Amino acid sequence: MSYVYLYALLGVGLFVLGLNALIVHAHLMRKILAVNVMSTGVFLVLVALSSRNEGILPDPVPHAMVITGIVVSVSATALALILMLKLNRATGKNELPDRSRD
Amino acid sequence: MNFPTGAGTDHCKRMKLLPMELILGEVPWIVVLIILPLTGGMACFLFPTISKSLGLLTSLAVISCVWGLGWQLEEDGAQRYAIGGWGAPLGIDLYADGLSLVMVAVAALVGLGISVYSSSYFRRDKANHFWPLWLFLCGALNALFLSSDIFNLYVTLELLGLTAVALVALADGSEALTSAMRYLLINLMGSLFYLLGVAFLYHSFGSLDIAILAQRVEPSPAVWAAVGLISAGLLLKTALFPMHFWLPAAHASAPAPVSALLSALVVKASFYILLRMWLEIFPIVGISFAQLLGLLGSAAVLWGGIQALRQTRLKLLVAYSTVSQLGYLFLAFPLGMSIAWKGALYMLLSHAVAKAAMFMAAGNILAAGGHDRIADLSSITQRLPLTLTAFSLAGISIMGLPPSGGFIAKWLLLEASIQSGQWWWGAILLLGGLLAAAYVFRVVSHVFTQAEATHEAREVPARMEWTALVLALVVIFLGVFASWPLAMMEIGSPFGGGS
Amino acid sequence: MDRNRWLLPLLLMLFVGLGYAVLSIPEPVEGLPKMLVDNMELGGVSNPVTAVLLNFRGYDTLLEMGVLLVALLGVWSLGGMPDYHESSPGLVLDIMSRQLVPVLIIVAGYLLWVGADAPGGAFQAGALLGAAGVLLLLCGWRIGNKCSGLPLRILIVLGLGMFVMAGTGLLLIEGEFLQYPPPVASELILIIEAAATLSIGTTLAAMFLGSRPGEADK
Amino acid sequence: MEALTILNWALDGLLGVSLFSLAWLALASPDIFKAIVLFISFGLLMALAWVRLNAPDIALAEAAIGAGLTGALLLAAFARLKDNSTSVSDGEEIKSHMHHDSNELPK
Repeated sequence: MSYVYLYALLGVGLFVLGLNALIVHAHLMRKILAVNVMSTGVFLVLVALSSRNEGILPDPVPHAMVITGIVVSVSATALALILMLKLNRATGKNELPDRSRD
Repeated sequence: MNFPTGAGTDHCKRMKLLPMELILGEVPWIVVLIILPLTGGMACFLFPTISKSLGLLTSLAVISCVWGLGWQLEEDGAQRYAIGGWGAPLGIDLYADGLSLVMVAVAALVGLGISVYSSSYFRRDKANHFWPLWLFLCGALNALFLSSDIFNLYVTLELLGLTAVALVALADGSEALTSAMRYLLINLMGSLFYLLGVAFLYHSFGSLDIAILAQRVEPSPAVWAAVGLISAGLLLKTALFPMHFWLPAAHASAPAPVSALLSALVVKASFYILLRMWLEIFPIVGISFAQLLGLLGSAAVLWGGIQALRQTRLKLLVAYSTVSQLGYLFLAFPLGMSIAWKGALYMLLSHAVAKAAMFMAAGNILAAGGHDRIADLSSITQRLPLTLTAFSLAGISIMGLPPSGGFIAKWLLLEASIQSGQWWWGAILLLGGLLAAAYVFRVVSHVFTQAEATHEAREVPARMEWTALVLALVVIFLGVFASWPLAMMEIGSPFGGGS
Repeated sequence: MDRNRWLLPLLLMLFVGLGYAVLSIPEPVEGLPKMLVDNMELGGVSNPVTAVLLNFRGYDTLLEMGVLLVALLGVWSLGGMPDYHESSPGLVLDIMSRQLVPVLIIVAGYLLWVGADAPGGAFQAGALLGAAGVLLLLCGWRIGNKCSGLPLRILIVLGLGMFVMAGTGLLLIEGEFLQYPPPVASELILIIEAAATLSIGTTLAAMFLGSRPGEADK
Repeated sequence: MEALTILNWALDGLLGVSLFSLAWLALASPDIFKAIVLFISFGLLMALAWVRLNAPDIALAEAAIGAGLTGALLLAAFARLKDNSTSVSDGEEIKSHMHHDSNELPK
């Protein structure tokens, strides 16, 4: 049952890819995309490991957790986008000013 | 140990229950504590015209619920409530013991102060947005302190983060928006680290409940990864030293009551989860990680104190003082004795109340003088005697001088560090106290100068000054009557028995 | 930039560490699914995911409806978004949306109903309603001024409000918060899911609009 | 039966590689609009991955919310972002906006 571990590793890869993009890129829209990719990676790990024991139906608890997580991440993204637009109207830039290690 | 309230006397017999005890005993206060703020928030959202009175009413009702819960816990010890009647591995459990009771009590007490303060702080249109968000934040805090399911903690953390960001962004101005944006990104990053840790723990041991995980956990690479991820996520949200860069800007640029609730409550929520995890699931982690946390804590104490000394604006000084005071909480990890945990919890308790009073005082000064540059505060401080008394009383607790809660906490931590032979943590405590004395006195010294009071300072509503003073007096009360809160912490022995 | 020089190896190390941890996850001693299967008939619905989402872990979903409501509160408190440009919708968009919106609403209703025993449920149906709302907003449709006040707010709060009311009602009757009595569980869950679908759809459409209807750009 | 497992492995590998490369391109593409479109296609392909992991509920949720609504929000925000910068009257703003776009590549 190792195709499950393939997807779990893919999830960890997406998590690290998103983390890298979140730290490296300055543009706020890209940071929001990076957060979404990170959350998709975490959900992939959650669901992939839930169907490890073949045969009986996959464990539904992670599935419920991921659906809750998807709705939470869409609401966080909506708030982040509106905050970015307000910030753009207020400062004219769409980056956080002093890009100390954020 | 008798609870010095009339109702909870030891020898009340079960048969002839007074009606009051009947009511107090039967009502599931643990659920009411979570549902009440949520309904209050919805009501404020539906009827914005009466949102102020609804908010105050809900804060008062939450205080009485905490009283009811305290009475119940005093009667029959730690309480576990299965939501939906399904029990731990399947459903979600709420768990209340001494530790969560103290946290909920602090949230309710400081929450009442913040509600009274902000009832006269916000103008009409801002108030319509403030009250629903604030009550949802209250509900998220109570849900977080009472839950014993690690995924449920993720959802409450997210609810807390979103409300806190929306409240910081209430203050218009590019500085507040920038810090709100950075705070939101940091929050989301921390929550995702925490969620990945939860995924590892769940798939290793098949359960999400803390109590069940505590029995099943044994060291394995997945558990080490989960410990690292969860600690990294929560330390990011608690703004421990290397990851504190987002806190000063967010806490200083937010409106005064919001920065009070951020410093007093929101930052402590992720520390509470780390403490709960550490006591139950992570004891297998070993000493090295605890020493690291202790080192980071002492670095936070020193760095925060030095930075606070160098600030030119009052709210930034108070925000850096939060960074430094949070360091004390982490000194308890390497000590690991039950006195040390009680000391850290008492420090958390008194810092929450003192810092809320300090930020309210800073808000009053800002409201009166229009600016908070420390250099020329003297003209404003002449006109605000109550606010400056509140600031200095709270400063006494931040410094850790005798009649205040801060002193009791530092005393417990000092005792633990001497008993366990790691005296250097005690040295950090004293050094931090000196730094705190320096930056508090730097502000208070402006009171003694004879600068003439400028005439154009605006009038500060009396309610805002009195709330700051009452909270500061509560900190002094915590110093004098220390036995009662310490007994409250003991219920359900969250820190393991022993001294 | 020097900062990126040591960032890449650090992240690669993180990836290898987490990857090794994932691969070495021990088999859980006794799977939760076994317990779940035994309680499934008490759950009221036969689709295991909906049962977990609304019955066994209903408290999570209650808080998560709170997160959705709070996000909308935050979006409205930031407010002042320029109203989505009022350009008259193109002919294609207008005709297509006239065909598509009714279909979306019917499919949402079907997803809500089928959620009890097949993949579907409140969130997927709510998302489809939200998509229908977005299509309408793109065509320049705006909610009438007279019902953009309290009625809209009631519709938004409906999901969380229904959940809390059901929970407290059951608390008074059954003695446990959110404990559905087995005989009537599936009907109760359907009512709560319907309310949740309505409020999720409205909330997602309102978040797309960006600012409270009526005061578009002060 | 041997052929089926090889086919399974090939399909999983293909899906995994394309998902990772889509995410990589979405996060590293110089133009913001292209990044958003790539992210939406990543969301849709993700729905396929959920079906492969026999999680149909999540596939529906991901397609409807993850790709659909999040994509709509991103595109609306991008359109408003463009309106913001062009609606500011003075030319300097437009020039600086162009300047921002040109040095988008991570330094």
